[in-house]
Amino acid sequence: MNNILLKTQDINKEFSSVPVLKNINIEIIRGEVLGIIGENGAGKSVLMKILSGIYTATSGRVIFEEKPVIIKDPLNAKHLGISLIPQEFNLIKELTVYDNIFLGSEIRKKNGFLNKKLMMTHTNELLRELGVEINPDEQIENLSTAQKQMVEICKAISVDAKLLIMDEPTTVLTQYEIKILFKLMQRLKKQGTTIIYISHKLKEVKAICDRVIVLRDGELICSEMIENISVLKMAQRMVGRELSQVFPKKQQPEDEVVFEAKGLTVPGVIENISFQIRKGEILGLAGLVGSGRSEVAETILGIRKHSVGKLYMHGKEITIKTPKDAVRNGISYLSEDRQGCGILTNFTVIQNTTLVSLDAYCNYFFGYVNKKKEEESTLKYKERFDIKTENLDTRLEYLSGGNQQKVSLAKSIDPGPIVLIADEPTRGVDVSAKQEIYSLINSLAKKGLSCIFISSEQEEIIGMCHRVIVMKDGKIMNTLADEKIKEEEIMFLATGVREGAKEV
Amino acid sequence: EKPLKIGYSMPAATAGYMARAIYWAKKGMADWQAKDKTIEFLYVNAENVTKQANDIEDLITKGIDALIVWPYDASVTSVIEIAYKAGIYVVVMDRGTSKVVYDVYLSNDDEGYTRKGSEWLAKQLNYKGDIVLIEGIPCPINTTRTETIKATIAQYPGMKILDSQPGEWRKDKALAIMENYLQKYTKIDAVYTADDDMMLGALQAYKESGREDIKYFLGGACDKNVIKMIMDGSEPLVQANVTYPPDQCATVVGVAVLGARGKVYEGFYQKKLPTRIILAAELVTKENAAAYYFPDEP
Amino acid sequence: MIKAVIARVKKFQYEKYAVFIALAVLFIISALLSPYFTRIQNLLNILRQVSYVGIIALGMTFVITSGGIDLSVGSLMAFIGAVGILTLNYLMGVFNNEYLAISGAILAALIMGILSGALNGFLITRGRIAPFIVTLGSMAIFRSLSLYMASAGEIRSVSGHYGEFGMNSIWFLPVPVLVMLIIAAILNTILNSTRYGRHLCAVGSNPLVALFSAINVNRIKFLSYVLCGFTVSVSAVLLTSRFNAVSTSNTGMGFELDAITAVIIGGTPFTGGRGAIWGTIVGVIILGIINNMLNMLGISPYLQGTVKGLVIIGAVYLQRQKS
Amino acid sequence: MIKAVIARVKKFQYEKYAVFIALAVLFIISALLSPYFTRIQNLLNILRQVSYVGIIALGMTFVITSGGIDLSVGSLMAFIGAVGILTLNYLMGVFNNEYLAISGAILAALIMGILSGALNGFLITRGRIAPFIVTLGSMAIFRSLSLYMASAGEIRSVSGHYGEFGMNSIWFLPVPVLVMLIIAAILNTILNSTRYGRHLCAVGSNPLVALFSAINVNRIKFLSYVLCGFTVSVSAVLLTSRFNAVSTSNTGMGFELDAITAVIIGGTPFTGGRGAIWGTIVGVIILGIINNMLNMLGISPYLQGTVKGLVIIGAVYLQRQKS
Ligand SMILES: Nc1ncnc2c1ncn2[C@@H]1O[C@H](COP(=O)(O)OP(=O)(O)OP(=O)(O)O)[C@@H](O)[C@H]1O
Ligand SMILES: Nc1ncnc2c1ncn2[C@@H]1O[C@H](COP(=O)(O)OP(=O)(O)OP(=O)(O)O)[C@@H](O)[C@H]1O
Ligand SMILES: [Mg+2]
Ligand SMILES: [Mg+2]
Repeated sequence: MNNILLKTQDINKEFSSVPVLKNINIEIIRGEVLGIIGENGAGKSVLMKILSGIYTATSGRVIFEEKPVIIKDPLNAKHLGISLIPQEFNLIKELTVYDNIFLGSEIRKKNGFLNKKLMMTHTNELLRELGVEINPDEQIENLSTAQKQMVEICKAISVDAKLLIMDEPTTVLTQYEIKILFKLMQRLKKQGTTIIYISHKLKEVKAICDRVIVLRDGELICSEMIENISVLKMAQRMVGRELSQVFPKKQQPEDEVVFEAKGLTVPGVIENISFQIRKGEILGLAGLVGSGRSEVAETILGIRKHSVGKLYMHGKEITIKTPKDAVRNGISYLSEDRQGCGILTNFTVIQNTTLVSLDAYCNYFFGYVNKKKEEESTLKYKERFDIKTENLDTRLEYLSGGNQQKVSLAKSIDPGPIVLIADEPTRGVDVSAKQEIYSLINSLAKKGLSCIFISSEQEEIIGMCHRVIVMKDGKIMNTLADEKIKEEEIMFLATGVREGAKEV
Repeated sequence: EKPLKIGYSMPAATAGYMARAIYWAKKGMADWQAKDKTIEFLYVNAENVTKQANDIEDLITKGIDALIVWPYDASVTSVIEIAYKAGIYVVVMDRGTSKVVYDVYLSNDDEGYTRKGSEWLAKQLNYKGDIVLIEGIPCPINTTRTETIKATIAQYPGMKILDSQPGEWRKDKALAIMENYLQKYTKIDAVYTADDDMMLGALQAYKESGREDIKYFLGGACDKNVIKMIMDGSEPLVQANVTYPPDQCATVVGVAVLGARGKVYEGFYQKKLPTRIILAAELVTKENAAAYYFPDEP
Repeated sequence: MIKAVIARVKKFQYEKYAVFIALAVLFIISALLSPYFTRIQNLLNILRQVSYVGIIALGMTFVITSGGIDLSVGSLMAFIGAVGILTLNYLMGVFNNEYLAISGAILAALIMGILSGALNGFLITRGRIAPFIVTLGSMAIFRSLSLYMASAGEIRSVSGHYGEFGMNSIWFLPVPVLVMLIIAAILNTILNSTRYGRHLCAVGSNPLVALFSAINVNRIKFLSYVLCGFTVSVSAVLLTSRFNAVSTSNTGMGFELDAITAVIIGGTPFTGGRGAIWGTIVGVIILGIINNMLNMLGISPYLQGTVKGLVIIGAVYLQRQKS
Repeated sequence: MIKAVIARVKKFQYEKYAVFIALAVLFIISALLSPYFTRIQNLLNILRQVSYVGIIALGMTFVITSGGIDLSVGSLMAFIGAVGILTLNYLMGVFNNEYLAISGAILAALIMGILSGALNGFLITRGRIAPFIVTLGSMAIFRSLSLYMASAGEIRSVSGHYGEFGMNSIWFLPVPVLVMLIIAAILNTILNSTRYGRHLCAVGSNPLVALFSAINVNRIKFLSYVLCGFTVSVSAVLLTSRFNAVSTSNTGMGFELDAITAVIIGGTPFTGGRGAIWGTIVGVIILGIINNMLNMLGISPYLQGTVKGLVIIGAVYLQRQKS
């Protein structure tokens, strides 16, 4: 038996005559963890979708287990033993957790009916392995974003795939969950599963992968054994140029308190959340999955009704019942759930960018939109973030995940907020764009913007924030400032466990 | 006298004619109630034949002594039969049943209605000329009417039916169809529509077109506005009409009351009311129009 | 934490049973308003009266769960009824056993139902045409074909026995009611306990995700229309047996709207992804009670629409979800 | 590169203009089949015949774009027509200037339309009841109220001039056609070039995203129903003026289905998020041509439904998108 599981020969893919993949030849070796990296829009997801039957290649062949195969749909891929966790959410919100995990590969009793009990037991086992507490009978729509991601991972590992493709599985996970995931991947690897792992978190790639492949503009740049390539090198290969310092220098915030929350409580979700944020300050919110960080943001936005608590802007109390009130008071939100709450996939880049700030582009009398103005300001974002798109009238569904995220960020910055709540702002964004986003937030802060920065990447929190609030179970554990902001300390507060003290 | 509970089931008012029919049904019930306080009427109204079957079942459950039905069509026969077999005095009107499951059947004469009208029209045209028809919704009465006029006109070699399209008993549809006819046919001598609502629509289309070839418009069933035209002679294109009296709906109330009480009309020597009563279709012209003018009808 | 759980449980139950609560409220009001209402015979009447639309609404529940709609059911009912009775009359001449002829006719009707549903399903999945348009078109086509078969008149069966089984009762339940309940039980099991049911919800909720999960989206959708066609044919057989005839211009008129309304009253969202079979049954019963009460109370025919509209809106208002 | 551009342009245009292509195909076939079809007068007739449903379909386009549906438009038309003519007849007695009375009546009708639309919108947004149920209920209610006003009969205006303006032509375009085109132009601008239009699409596309984007989702939806009510009232005024009367049992019957069909033929997806105003206009014209051709070709009334169904399905098949 050959040790090559899958081979692609001269794969080309065009979308309405625009090439996105050019002559891709890769070999995937049995039992390896293969990392695929590349800038946003490099073609990673498209290539994976071709391997799992969602798209068909314009030309080229796929050889699987030494036989040429035509993967015409996901069902076909499943029969071959190829399973994909897509970049975007892939769950049915009306169904329960266990239904979703076994969707398409349900376990049935001898009489043909669903074996719900067995599926639930399996689900419980999988979830326990991942170290999350989710009721298998819970409906997906009641889960938080990170919980959904965990379910998504369960779904992928529940099938006995020969080739498991994970397209950015860790974007909303914290290090804690990522560790568990990696343990799981090791186990699968031992069992003989081959894994393709796509991520923009290069350290993770370095940690878990055996080999890494770099794509740029739809072309294969190189393939290296992981020992032979450093994180910095990876980044250079991706971008094709030298990268400078990742995090900009922190500016000292002013003393003036801009925004304050006092005793916010949503029964059963968050409890007694109080904090202040100063002009030009970047305030981090750290915590594990389900610690309630996003809920704090949603409560400030008026999406969730708080039973107790008050909000102040420049010392004056404000009432916020809907996000409209929030925007009116100068608060802007970047959602972590890009497709669910952030962007409209059937709107164009321009329309998405100006959705919140549309007032600024309208004349007062009729609400007539000045399209020229819209286009001009969208163009600025496109250039600044390097948004890869044919033109600005492309609908967002045709953009890569990272580029959608950039549009989502542009959308929340465009109104010129006083307070920006950025929930996982760099989710799925490549290294160079990340830098751009950091420096943008930093420069806005310099101009007086206050930012609540929610992130699952410790590095980001440490590199960007002046102060960090650590949350656990909907409560504030502590606030760390300046040099006290350390990985170890955040982890301790978030989990309540010292590193190495206890294995989960 | 012993109290009487009478159920009355009709199709819903989906056309102008049915609105008038319901008006008379209610008038009949109100008049009898004023005369005789011991009679209780239960009136129900159905939008389709299945609902009518349900309505009749509900009436039976409420313990009626007599049932008046204007069937949606003959397919409700089997449900009427249940009432009939249960000993309820059944009066069926207009659209008939497929079996004799009634004590009395009272109806207008659909065939005569069209024959009288079309013969008048043929005569006015000197048995020569081209006619267009506008039908109602495809259904049994409509089929009877359409086939009758086709048969009548076929007797006269000088006459021809150019076209026949469904106007759904509606003024606006008939108007659109007439507009289309006027494009399609350069010469039309007369227009026959299956009832007056549609005739008024067709007439309007003709007037708007500014053409001057059509000599007669004939509808039927004595819409009050049409009768007024004939009475006043205000519309030379409309000179006649045929009765299809909706007041049959009031007449049946009396029939049911008498029948259920085992009585007959004064001066009627038979033991029982006649099983079939067919009302003649009368030609209405300027001379007799006043007798058929009921300004209170809807 | 416990509080949260209790709150969760409470909310869950309210949503799930809201339609039953609406039914109970309507039932109590009706019982208070009319002395005839609670008579066993009247209640059985209501059940039988709604069972014809009810059976169709069950198939419609599947179609709506899959994210589709079927406007053709009413016309299809007339069409299948006509085909069934014509076949019966023909077979009566061929076989000398009446029951054989009846069985043959019923079989023909069921096959016709399945084929017609398959036609809708085919155009929607293979033809990639919106369900609204396809079934609007086939609504017109089926009605027109049945009108054509009998020059818009009625078609009567020549069999004396065909009319029997549709009117029979088993123990005390009328046959159509029994059939409706049996189909509901089966479909409820399919929806909640089989792979097909799961896939149906997935397809209705998000066809793209379903596709990614290696589900044959077209097949799932196609089958839902076939099933709907089948339920229409069952209902058509029972209804034509009740009348021992079919009126090509009238039979099934407006059933599509009643069926869809019942499904939505029952708690199945118009946008699909979830289905409530027993909710649909409650939905048709609510519609039946409304009609029954309008008759029982003798409300002016002109104002019945107002009352009916208000009660339907009210019944759904009772079960609206918290935001 | 140039190739790529050409291909892009081609694809883009096909989707955008598919409905116009369908219209062109139908037009050419009709012209070949019937020599009367292409006469100016016939074409103007078609335009006027469709304009009443067309005006309503424009409002419906907004409602469907917002992700809703309005089944009440047909009944509302009768209701508003009745209110308008009753007001006219009353005012004729009060004022001694007939034109003043007519203006008053039209104003009353328009206000009534806006209020009725607002009622639907209120129940849907504030009451959180599914649009299908609310408008199904109000469909029954509006029809019932109008039947009640005239015992299901006709209400005639006593004015001699009211009937005039609905019949007039300006230059050569009949007034209702002109009104339809003007409203279409305005609504097209609103939909594509104003804040409200953008927000409407956002709400229809994903209400949650819209909510997070600081859009007052309820207000946007509410206004779409108000607008729809307004277009119904405009259409009602024109139609009642045409006949100088309103038939409470007939007027507007079935208009909801025609309007929705036109909107969907025109390319607005049933699920909302996008709207095509000119597509809707083409949609009603396609329906009008079908009806016209059925008459022109003298097709048997029984089979008209079959032809109509086939053509509608075919017209949409022509413009289905690539998967
Ligand atoms: N359905 C589609 N139609 C047209 N273009 C598409 C489509 N899907 C992807 N593309 C284009 O293909 C290119 C590659 O996209 P892909 O999603 O593979 O990027 P990616 O490498 O996964 O990026 P990211 O890191 O942001 O996820 C992008 O420029 C994108 O705009
Ligand atoms: N719709 C809901 N109904 C009930 N409980 C919910 C709902 N959404 C979230 N929760 C609960 O609220 C808690 C907080 O979730 P949240 O999404 O805020 O986590 P988080 O800290 O933002 O994590 P992450 O940022 O990694 O997504 C979770 O325990 C979750 O179960
Ligand atoms: Mg990607
Ligand atoms: Mg979160």
